[in-house]
Amino acid sequence: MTVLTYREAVRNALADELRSDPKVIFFGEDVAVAGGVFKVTPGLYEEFGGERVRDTPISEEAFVGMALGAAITGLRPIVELMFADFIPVAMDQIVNQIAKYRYMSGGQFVVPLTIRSAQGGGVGFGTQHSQTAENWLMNTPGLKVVVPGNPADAYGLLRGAIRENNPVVVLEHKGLYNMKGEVPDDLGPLPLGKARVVREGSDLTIVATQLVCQHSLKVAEELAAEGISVEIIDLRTMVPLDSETLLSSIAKTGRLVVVEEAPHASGWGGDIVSLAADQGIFYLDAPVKRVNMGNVMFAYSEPLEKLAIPSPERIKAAVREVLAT
Amino acid sequence: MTVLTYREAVRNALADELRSDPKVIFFGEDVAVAGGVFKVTPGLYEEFGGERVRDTPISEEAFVGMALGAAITGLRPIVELMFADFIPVAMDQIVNQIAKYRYMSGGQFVVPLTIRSAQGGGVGFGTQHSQTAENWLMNTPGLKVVVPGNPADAYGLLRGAIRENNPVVVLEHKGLYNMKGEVPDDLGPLPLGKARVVREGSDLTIVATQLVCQHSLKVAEELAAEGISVEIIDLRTMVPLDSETLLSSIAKTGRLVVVEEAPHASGWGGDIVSLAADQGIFYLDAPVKRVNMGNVMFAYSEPLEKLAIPSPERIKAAVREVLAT
Amino acid sequence: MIGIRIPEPTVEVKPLSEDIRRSMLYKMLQIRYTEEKLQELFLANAIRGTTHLCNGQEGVSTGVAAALRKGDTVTCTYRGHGHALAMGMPLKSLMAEMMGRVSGCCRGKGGSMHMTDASLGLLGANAIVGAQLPIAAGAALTAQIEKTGNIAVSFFGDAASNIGAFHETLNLASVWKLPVVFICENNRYGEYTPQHLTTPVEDLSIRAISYNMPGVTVDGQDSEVVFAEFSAAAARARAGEGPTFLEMKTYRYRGHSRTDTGPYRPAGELEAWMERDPIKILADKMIAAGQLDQVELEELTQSVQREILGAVEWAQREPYPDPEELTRDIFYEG
Amino acid sequence: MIGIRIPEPTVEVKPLSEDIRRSMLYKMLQIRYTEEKLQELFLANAIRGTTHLCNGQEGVSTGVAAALRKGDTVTCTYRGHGHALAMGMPLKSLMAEMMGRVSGCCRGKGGSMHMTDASLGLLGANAIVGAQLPIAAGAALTAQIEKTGNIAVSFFGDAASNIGAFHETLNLASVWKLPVVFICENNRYGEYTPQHLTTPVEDLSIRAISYNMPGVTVDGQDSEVVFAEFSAAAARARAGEGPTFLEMKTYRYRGHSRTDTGPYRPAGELEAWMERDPIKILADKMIAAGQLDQVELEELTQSVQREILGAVEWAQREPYPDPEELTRDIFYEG
Ligand SMILES: Cc1ncc(C[n+]2csc(CCOP(=O)(O)OP(=O)(O)O)c2C)c(N)n1
Ligand SMILES: Cc1ncc(C[n+]2csc(CCOP(=O)(O)OP(=O)(O)O)c2C)c(N)n1
Ligand SMILES: [Mg+2]
Ligand SMILES: [Mg+2]
Repeated sequence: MTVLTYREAVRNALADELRSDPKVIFFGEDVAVAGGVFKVTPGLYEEFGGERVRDTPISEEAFVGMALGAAITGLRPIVELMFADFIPVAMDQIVNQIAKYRYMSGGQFVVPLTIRSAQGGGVGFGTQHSQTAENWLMNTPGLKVVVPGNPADAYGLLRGAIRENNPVVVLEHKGLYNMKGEVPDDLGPLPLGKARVVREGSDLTIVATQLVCQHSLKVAEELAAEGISVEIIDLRTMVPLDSETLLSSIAKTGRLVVVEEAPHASGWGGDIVSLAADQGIFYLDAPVKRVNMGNVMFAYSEPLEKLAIPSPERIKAAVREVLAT
Repeated sequence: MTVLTYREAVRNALADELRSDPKVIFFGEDVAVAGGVFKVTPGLYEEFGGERVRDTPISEEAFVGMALGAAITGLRPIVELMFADFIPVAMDQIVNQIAKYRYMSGGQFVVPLTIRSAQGGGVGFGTQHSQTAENWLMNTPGLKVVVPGNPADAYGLLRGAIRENNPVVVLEHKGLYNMKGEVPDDLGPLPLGKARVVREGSDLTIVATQLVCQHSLKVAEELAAEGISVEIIDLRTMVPLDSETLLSSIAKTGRLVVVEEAPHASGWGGDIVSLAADQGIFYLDAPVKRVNMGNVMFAYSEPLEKLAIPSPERIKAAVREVLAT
Repeated sequence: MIGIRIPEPTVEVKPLSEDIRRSMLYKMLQIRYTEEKLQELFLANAIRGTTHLCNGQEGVSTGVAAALRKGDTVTCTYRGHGHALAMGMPLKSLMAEMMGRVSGCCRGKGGSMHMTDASLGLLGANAIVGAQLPIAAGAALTAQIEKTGNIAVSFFGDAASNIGAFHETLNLASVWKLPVVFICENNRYGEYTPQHLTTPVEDLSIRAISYNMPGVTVDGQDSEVVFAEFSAAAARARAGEGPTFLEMKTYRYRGHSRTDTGPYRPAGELEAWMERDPIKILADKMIAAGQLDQVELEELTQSVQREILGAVEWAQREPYPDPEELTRDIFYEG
Repeated sequence: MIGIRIPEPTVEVKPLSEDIRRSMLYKMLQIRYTEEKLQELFLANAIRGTTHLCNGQEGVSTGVAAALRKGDTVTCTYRGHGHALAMGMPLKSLMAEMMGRVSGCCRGKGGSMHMTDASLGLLGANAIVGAQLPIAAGAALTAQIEKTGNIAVSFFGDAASNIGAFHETLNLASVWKLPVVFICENNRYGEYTPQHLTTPVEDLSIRAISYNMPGVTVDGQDSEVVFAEFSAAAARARAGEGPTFLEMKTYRYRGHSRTDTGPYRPAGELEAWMERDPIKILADKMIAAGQLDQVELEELTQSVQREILGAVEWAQREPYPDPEELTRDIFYEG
């Protein structure tokens, strides 16, 4: 067991996969010589050389598309899109090409490709450098989407993603890069598609990811002092979604709050609720609440940014409201 | 009252707005001299001239961004993205610029800009020319999103969109361009944000849009013969969403089926369900079903395309299932 | 009559062997009459959706394909039937795909705009303008890293040279010295709009300057010139000297897509280009060299037409994909 | 010592009037010391997020702004403090924005990367590389259609010339003959990566050829040269002759963003560029012309520094936005 930061965990996962398979290559803006703007990738260029670890021009559409071309001809590219806000810049390649390439060719290609990107708010980067990106991608069949919420997952799920023979987008939360956590020394690649009950409880289920999962844990601790028992599920992988873990928790608690660091409309919270309202409706004892960013985007100013992201206070209020009915 | 095709209705709306306000301009690929690939815009170039109605190069990122620049300096641009599948090509300008420009400047700009695009399947255009695009846009605060489902709405809502002092994306359904319908002669711009009960009923509510709203109407007719009374709501505007109309229908029927021509994950159907499961949970008498494209994308082959889009048969089956509990 | 400027070759154009010529002629005829048959089938509603024909442009795909080696890869556009046939896609595979049958090259899931055959190195025809360029560069990256000596080729249109992906890819390919050849088929129109209304330069090859890359404007109607210029570019790429941009001047005889009758063409333009028909140019050379006569050409044409008819009839009896195909291959399972 | 090549002017560079010189000098000092103060505040954690400073590049923004007319518009990048101050943004407005206060130019919602003031024609600093180019072209479209005689200007970096939006916008602006001037501030680096690793040409102005547009490489350190070259481009634009691409050779003294110490700089490079400091170049000319002496310069510097300190202290006491600001201006209501 070693304590690593989320940042170090990501780096180790990259290094371990580059080491274990010569077909793995890695490129992006300033990831090689400089070691990345978030200092996530230092040393990879030195260890694996400039053929496999490369700095690209600022040409997201081109280099993401190149990853596809490389993947279908036998390499296993990992590509970094520095901020998830730049996903829209390369969106055509991601949603029209990468996601569809296997299907529309009738299964001629295998697309073992990983896109890594840093998403999420809380660090004062303003409107165009703070968004989460999972919903755009989830609404695009053909992509797997991973959202690691702690160092062990950042390590294991990234390795699992790189091993996948399908396109995977791994959205790291930039507000968690400094988070510390235990990573088992023998941890290998983790399979995608498994949620985790990060806290057991019996009164109410919270479903969350990444930063707001941390906020939810804080809330659960506080409520425990009042004798309220909250179960928390960290989804970890958005696609495929682990419906089983979700439904069995809802069956147990009968109450559900979904917490998203994302706008409300066409957000994945709705899928969790519709899962409950379809297959779990008779378990439900109370209205289901979503706590999210509503119709609001990120602003630079600190108080506004704090208000935008579901805060422990807003989460707690929703929990109380659901428990009150 | 005149009977128009959806295609003619769109053209008339454009012509009427170009006529009524000299600040309105219109551009896109092959929309001017050639009158558009869907033959929606013939005659506009001839009537309004090459200064106001322009053919662009194939440069979606640039010309969509230009629409923003023109909008914030006093014009009211309408821009056509030929197929909604090309929205990803211009995605940065749409989600990072157009949607955010007013907010991140602290309200310095008004952005009276309309993007028109043809979405939806059923006509054999294959994987990259059939998708619906509303969910990507809905998850982006700062955009209004309109999905007209008949000629009168195609006319009135497009005029309403062009009059809006906010960015609006109007997603026309390409499978409906030949649809005929009555358009009142005195119909002017319609306000955005109002759903419409297109069929009254008491046993169950179907929420749908565009092509699958037509499919739902067919199902409702057939079920009426069996004495089942289905209410159908055409959302018409996805953002803002008309929660009131939805909730009062659910209150009445107690049963809900949501039909989307879109993938399931992070689809707006989840928002409809979560609205019901939050504010309407005690009205609900049965599980809520979503009928949508699941995790499937469009394929070229006709039988597969038909299977992908919620068919009358699938809609009917879901209705029966919900009524059975 | 409209005058057509014929670009001067920049390399020596040697007559190709009789074998290669005969094979190119055969491919060109196959492409020509396949396209004509498809137009007919479309107008008869025997095929749905849309299609983009390449008759008139056969010299480019055929000349390039003849110079490719096994292991080389190609990406192209929705106007891709010619590239597929030139690279050796069986007619039946193409026809079944056009009709959405499971025996099509993409199991009916691709259709007219996506003729793809990985086994031939044809990595995909793309319906998004410009999107195929980065994909080819990625294939070239694999060739570079794995030192296979293979090259990648990307075909695109004149109007595609205005989209961002074109610029980004040429720049990146140049700075990384990727073994890729960019081939612009300049048929003078993007859909219904002539080049000069969307593009302020006449010879697109000039754009190579921005990338410190060789750029050549080529007579795309003469398949032997195409072969020679492409071979030179391919040799540079294989030698590790990086990419080349070839602009092929050519012309499409049909409209942009199936319903377009081409009202935007200046009078006489089509006729002028038909004078420089790529099939005629090669056939004339072969006749002059005593390698072909009119009777043989006529026989070859008829045999190609019979073959096409046979493929159509076969394809029409092939089954559609099963319902299980709907969810198959969204992901690779395994 | 590393040698710096100084591009030759392509137009006559006349000494500007004493008034204009004095005003440019003042702006450059204001920019220089604002940036230094901001770096200090960042390191003291008095400001959050990130910032991109432009010290060293003052000659470009100042030279251009001095030649703009009322009604002209500008878009620029996250490295935009200089453009904002050069165009007349009050220091207080900038400082309050940096600190997320409601009295900032964007009510605290924009921050360092989005200094925007519509009333000055500053249509937005953008945090997405290249996204500001189309927006400027759109402002130019308004000017063209409304025949206002105004022009639009877009500033961007060397590395931004590799992104698709750059290519698309220059092409479209050229073919529509829009009144816009594209100004590339070539400071030799995109973040931590030197130009030659991402861009296969040295003088980016050569890229104008692809768009049949004049392209000029300019000494960006001499604000009078900047003024002259820009004025010629602006005149062309106002006369309806279309856009121009100006590449300004310049250098940033600080790292890419606040935590970057610039380990990638070759030894001596920074020092060589500091020899050609834009403030020094203008001040020397003024001293030589008897328009300034060292004492005056020192006084001016000190008064600018006092002004900056005053703005900082003021801004620190300003309120943050109210919670209602969270939902305000998502949409225009009315
Ligand atoms: C990104 C994108 N924009 C627009 C289109 C619609 N479209 C399809 S083909 C075409 C014209 C392309 O012209 P060109 O590149 O010259 O190729 P050609 O069709 O002449 O072979 C357009 C605009 C598209 N498919 N993709
Ligand atoms: C589309 C996009 N890709 C990447 C980035 C991250 N990024 C910010 S600045 C920058 C370097 C830009 O360099 P240059 O254009 O030379 O401008 P400079 O910063 O030197 O002024 C990069 C890569 C971004 N903001 N937007
Ligand atoms: Mg063309
Ligand atoms: Mg730079």
